[in-house]
Amino acid sequence: MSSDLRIRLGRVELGNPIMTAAGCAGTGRELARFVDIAQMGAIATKSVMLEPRAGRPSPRMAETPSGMLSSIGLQGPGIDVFLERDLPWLLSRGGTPVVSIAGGSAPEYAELARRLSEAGGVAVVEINLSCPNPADQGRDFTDDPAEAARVVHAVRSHTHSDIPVFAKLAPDVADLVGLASACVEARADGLSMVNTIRGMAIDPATLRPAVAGGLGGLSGPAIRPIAVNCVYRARAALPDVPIIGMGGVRTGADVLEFMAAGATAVAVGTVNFADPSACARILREFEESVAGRGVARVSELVGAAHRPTGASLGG
Amino acid sequence: MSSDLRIRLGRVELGNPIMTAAGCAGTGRELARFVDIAQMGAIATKSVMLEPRAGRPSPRMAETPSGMLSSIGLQGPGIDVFLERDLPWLLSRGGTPVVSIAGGSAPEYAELARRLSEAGGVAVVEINLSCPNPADQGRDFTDDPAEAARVVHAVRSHTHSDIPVFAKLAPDVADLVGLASACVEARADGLSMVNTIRGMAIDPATLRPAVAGGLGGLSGPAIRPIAVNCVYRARAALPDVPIIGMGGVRTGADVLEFMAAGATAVAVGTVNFADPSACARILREFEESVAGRGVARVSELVGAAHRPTGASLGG
Amino acid sequence: MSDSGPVQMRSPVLTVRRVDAYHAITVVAPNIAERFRSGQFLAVAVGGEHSGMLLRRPFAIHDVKPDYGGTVEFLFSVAGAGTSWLAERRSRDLLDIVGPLGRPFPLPRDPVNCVLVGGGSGCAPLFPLAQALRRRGCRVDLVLGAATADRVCGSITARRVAETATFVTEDGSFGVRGRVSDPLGRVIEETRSDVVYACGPMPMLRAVTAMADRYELPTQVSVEESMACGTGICMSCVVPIVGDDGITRMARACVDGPVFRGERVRFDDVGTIPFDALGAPGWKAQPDGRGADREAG
Amino acid sequence: MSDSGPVQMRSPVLTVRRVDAYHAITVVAPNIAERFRSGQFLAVAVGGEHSGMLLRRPFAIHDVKPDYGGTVEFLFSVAGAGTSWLAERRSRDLLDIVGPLGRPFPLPRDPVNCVLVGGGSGCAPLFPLAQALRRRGCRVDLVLGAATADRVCGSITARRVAETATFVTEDGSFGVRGRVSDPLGRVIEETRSDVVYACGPMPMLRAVTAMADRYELPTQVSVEESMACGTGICMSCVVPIVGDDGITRMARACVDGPVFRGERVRFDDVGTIPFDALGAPGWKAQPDGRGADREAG
Ligand SMILES: Cc1cc2nc3c(=O)[nH]c(=O)nc-3n(C[C@H](O)[C@H](O)[C@H](O)COP(=O)(O)OP(=O)(O)OC[C@H]3O[C@@H](n4cnc5c(N)ncnc54)[C@H](O)[C@@H]3O)c2cc1C
Ligand SMILES: Cc1cc2nc3c(=O)[nH]c(=O)nc-3n(C[C@H](O)[C@H](O)[C@H](O)COP(=O)(O)OP(=O)(O)OC[C@H]3O[C@@H](n4cnc5c(N)ncnc54)[C@H](O)[C@@H]3O)c2cc1C
Ligand SMILES: Cc1cc2nc3c(=O)[nH]c(=O)nc-3n(C[C@H](O)[C@H](O)[C@H](O)COP(=O)(O)O)c2cc1C
Ligand SMILES: Cc1cc2nc3c(=O)[nH]c(=O)nc-3n(C[C@H](O)[C@H](O)[C@H](O)COP(=O)(O)O)c2cc1C
Ligand code: FES
Ligand code: FES
Repeated sequence: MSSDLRIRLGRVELGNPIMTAAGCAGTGRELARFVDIAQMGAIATKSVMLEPRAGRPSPRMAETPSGMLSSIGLQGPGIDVFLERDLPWLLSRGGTPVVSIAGGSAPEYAELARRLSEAGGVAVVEINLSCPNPADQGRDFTDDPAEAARVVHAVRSHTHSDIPVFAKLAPDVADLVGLASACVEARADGLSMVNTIRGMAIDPATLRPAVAGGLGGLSGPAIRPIAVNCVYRARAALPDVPIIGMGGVRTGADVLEFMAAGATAVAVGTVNFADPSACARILREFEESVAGRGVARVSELVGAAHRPTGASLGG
Repeated sequence: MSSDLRIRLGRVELGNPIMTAAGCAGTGRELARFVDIAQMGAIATKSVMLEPRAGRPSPRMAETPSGMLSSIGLQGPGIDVFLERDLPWLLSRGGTPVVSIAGGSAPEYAELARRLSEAGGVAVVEINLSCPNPADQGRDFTDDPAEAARVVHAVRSHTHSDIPVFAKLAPDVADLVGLASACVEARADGLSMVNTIRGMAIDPATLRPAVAGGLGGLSGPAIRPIAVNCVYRARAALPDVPIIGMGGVRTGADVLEFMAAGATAVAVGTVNFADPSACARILREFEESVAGRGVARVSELVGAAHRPTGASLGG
Repeated sequence: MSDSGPVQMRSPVLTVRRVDAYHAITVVAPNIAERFRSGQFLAVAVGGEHSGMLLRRPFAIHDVKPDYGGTVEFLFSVAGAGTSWLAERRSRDLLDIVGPLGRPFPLPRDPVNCVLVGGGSGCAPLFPLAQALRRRGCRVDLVLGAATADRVCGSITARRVAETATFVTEDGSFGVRGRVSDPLGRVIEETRSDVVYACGPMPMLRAVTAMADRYELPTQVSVEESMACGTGICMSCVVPIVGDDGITRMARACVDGPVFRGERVRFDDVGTIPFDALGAPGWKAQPDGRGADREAG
Repeated sequence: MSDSGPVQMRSPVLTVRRVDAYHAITVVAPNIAERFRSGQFLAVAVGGEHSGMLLRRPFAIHDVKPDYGGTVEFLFSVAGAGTSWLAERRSRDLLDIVGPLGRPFPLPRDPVNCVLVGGGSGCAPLFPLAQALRRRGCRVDLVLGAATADRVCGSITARRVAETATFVTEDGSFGVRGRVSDPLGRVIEETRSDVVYACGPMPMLRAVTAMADRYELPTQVSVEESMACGTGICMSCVVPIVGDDGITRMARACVDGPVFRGERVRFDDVGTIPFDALGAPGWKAQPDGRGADREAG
């Protein structure tokens, strides 16, 4: 029996729950050489900013056990080029774009949201809140729930009501559930979690930080247990809010893990670097495993780990 | 040229910086079948409590990419048995005991410290603050710097002044540097970091949490970049406070990494499970690499990554 | 460091064979072979030096031979990533192994009649046990079971090392249909058994212990708990065991076991902390000193 | 999915050879062989399926042959855990490889005189380039260098594919003592070179570019930046490159390179974000549209 793979993120339906994570699929073009973009539930873009941005000095990455540290600094061409070149390309290939936005103030985020709304074709706007807030001594927006809520509110107000707005959270914050609740109160339609975790590696030869910026963001399978726990806690606190889960997804089984914890959709990030056809493989593995279990609708899997033991699932 | 491996943790000198992490070396006896206990800088004990304790239901562990989740629940025989059986054994074998203590209130911790002080032979008392505080709705002591400080203060007041008291911190707290500072203000002689990070794994077959308690503590090489970053931040904020660094140490190079970040001693935890002779191997690798670099005193390495680039080290 | 304790070594693989649903790997490991007593196990590192699989996999030692100074064999079925990596090893590869680990099967002083009951891969440690018992003049009878015929292991050797061998499969594809505990009563009666040894999944061990209990026979069971270290330092592998003093302790399957006396295992409470276990929540030390710690077993 | 783009495949290892300080692995990979143009590279997964080493290792393609439908060879020295794992591969093992990746060396339309300069393992991609140039009727001269004699690669083949080959070692153990840029001027003069190709560490590329510049020769350099993906999706491998419009952009070594025109690489600013780079901190869009994004290269 084949399963109904469709899931809903607020008002939007995706053909299946498996998508790419922001910043881990290039413009879509590069990945399209290995994966059929149209086949994926969605493609999240690199976070788009108002202006072009050169990002951080190199070395920008270091490998760590089952993970990597990165410090890219949101390099990108800016919203003009995105709307002119990248978004139309994605749409022409049948991709479902989840557009991630990044800014330095609520009005910047709002302006990005407005322009994306006008452009048409955007399925979901995802707010990357792990950006330094110049008005808050450069701390990330996620470091202050009130600041995060301000951004979410501004974006929601400037985004067409048909487009769900997801707030993307980092796991290493003072109070994850408090932050998530603040975003939902500010009318986020859903949560994306998790962004990378602050980490550092030191080159044992030079005894200097391995990534130029010193600090990097840890991602990959190493962080999966932390990410799953974050999704689980957010789901427990906010059971009606859809979650895009991510952090170290490598296999179809990992997708099940995130869905059971409470994610409605699941994004593949770092593993795309290791295995450029990972998304297609993971989708195949996921389909086979849900079909094998006799799950009629994969949406039934969402939050399964929260149900009392014995609550049966599928055939 | 061979290097001077000795380091100081407050008033106590260790023969070398490499030790075991609490709860990852049994009573010492089990590990002694693979490693010469006397050769190690120190042996940290499983956290000792006042009473015997059965710990948590099983399954208590799950493997994760380059790491593991565990939920042991501080199973142990209690302080009486520890003083009668385990401490004398460690001392008889020439071990340098770092005794970890755990309790449910400041007076409990203080009582443990007092009894350890009286027993004699204890090199360092390490306060495991990742314990539920019944007076704070079961949140860990690390979740409230004031509560943590109360425990540290009580322990310091009941410990012989020759024995340094180290406060052990978890990385996933609201404000790590604030917590560390609170402990130091409460007269902790040093900091141990990090304890495990909260995480979760879900069995893709049953869709239930893989560890009986649901939540587990993530440890092993997967968390090393997070741990190194914590040590780095604490060192930057409190440059004069000695730190015992840990989290995923697997090789001699990892020891260098922690020392460069700011650790004076470095503990090996989970990797002892994977490789029972790891401590001896790591010590050997570390010795070879510092000798190869021509480092005269390994204590010079502490905090190297904080110094301006070009500040030379060793020959 | 102790001479009789376990050792860690990088052992060359001698042979890798398929035996029905199982793979058998023989490694050259003289130090382990010479220390081995039946019921002990190996902890094998999987995935190579920079593996993301951090933990060792425990396997019962199935055979020990004097060749090449001493070889050790273990049998396994592919269960997940670690065992599938192992199944791909070839001769001359090196395996990082630790062993022999755990408390062995205690052997009777006198030449008594022994029934050995195994389920699935749990049959593996029974063969060296059978040989050790025979060397002591014991009569050995085997009851070996599994879900399907290809999972019954050692069926050929069985007839060689034992007086009788009874095979049981859940689907009836080989021998008796059912579970190993079903024919056990008959075997005990027919062979006038004095003691029962068993290895396999927990529910099987419980059923075997219950059956032996009916005949008032002692059992020695080897339990399978998930293990992070196998050497006794992590406390992840605990089972509730009643001590000589009547007190239940959470004992480590890897060093206090894997072999326990069946009647001492609180099978119904496996996976829990029994309320009356030493140090259970709410537990209080007794004024008469009951509850003072002692090794369980 | 595009026919000329890179492919991912599990390729059987045909041979593993030692060549001085290098290891050479040949894999059967028809789809990669048929797409290959010189200067392109492979990204090889290391450590096996459950490896803790997540990222692929990039290696220049050193040789392509028609055997078995198409084979591809790469040369490497052991630098760390990934390459030491690779060095232990044996024939018939499978390697998960992606390729061919990156922008190849552009070939001149006319039969001109080319000097190819390589440092260390950077010599590897110059051999297929030499052959491609010769097929176009170009004259090829080689300048190959390394720290020590055993690190100069392909010294035997060199004399076969090139008119002349000059060897340079830092310790003087083979050929000229010094750096490859030292004899370069002389070679350029003697061979009346029209163009310089170079591959090796960044400081070498800078010195070679500077020397070629003195003779007003164009250079094509292949840079080595650490790469997380090799496919253009992660932005970890950037170098500051001046575009046709005079604007500096942080270009990806893996897809916009690894081959760039030498005079376009801001060698002095590698490892930084030049203040005038597109989107650098403080950078502002120009009203005349300068700075609108275009692929750098
Ligand atoms: C004392 C002892 C002796 C054993 N002897 C044998 C034997 O002789 N032959 C045999 O085929 N199997 C035996 N097992 C079970 C064997 O250890 C597991 O099948 C194996 O660990 C599975 O590893 P994996 O990576 O393939 O599976 P995965 O499921 O991917 O393993 C994930 C984790 O779970 C643990 N795990 C999974 N299944 C088991 C299990 N059944 N028991 C304990 N831990 C498990 C693994 O060790 C690992 O840490 C024994 C187990 C124990 C405790
Ligand atoms: C386009 C390109 C082509 C290359 N071609 C060759 C070749 O033909 N022969 C050869 O011997 N080497 C080549 N290298 C360098 C080679 O990729 C590294 O030696 C190799 O990645 C080291 O891996 P490791 O695991 O052994 O070392 P580690 O130091 O343990 O690797 C850790 C991480 O750093 C990266 N890294 C380490 N050294 C380098 C380096 N020099 N360049 C880029 N990344 C590095 C690794 O890829 C890995 O992600 C090339 C590099 C690039 C970018
Ligand atoms: C190189 C890199 C670039 C990233 N860029 C972005 C980004 O632009 N916006 C964003 O919201 N998250 C970004 N992320 C975070 C990922 O989308 C994802 O949340 C995180 O990496 C965890 O998932 P993973 O472990 O599967 O990679 C980036 C991650 C990496 C590794
Ligand atoms: C099974 C297990 C038991 C532990 N027990 C204790 C303990 O009793 N007291 C304590 O302070 N830390 C305990 N820890 C935490 C370790 O001491 C260490 O801080 C942590 O695991 C990180 O280091 P690692 O990655 O090297 O294991 C335990 C960790 C593990 C995995
Ligand atoms: S497996 Fe670690 S104590 Fe038993
Ligand atoms: S290595 Fe990822 S973009 Fe170049």
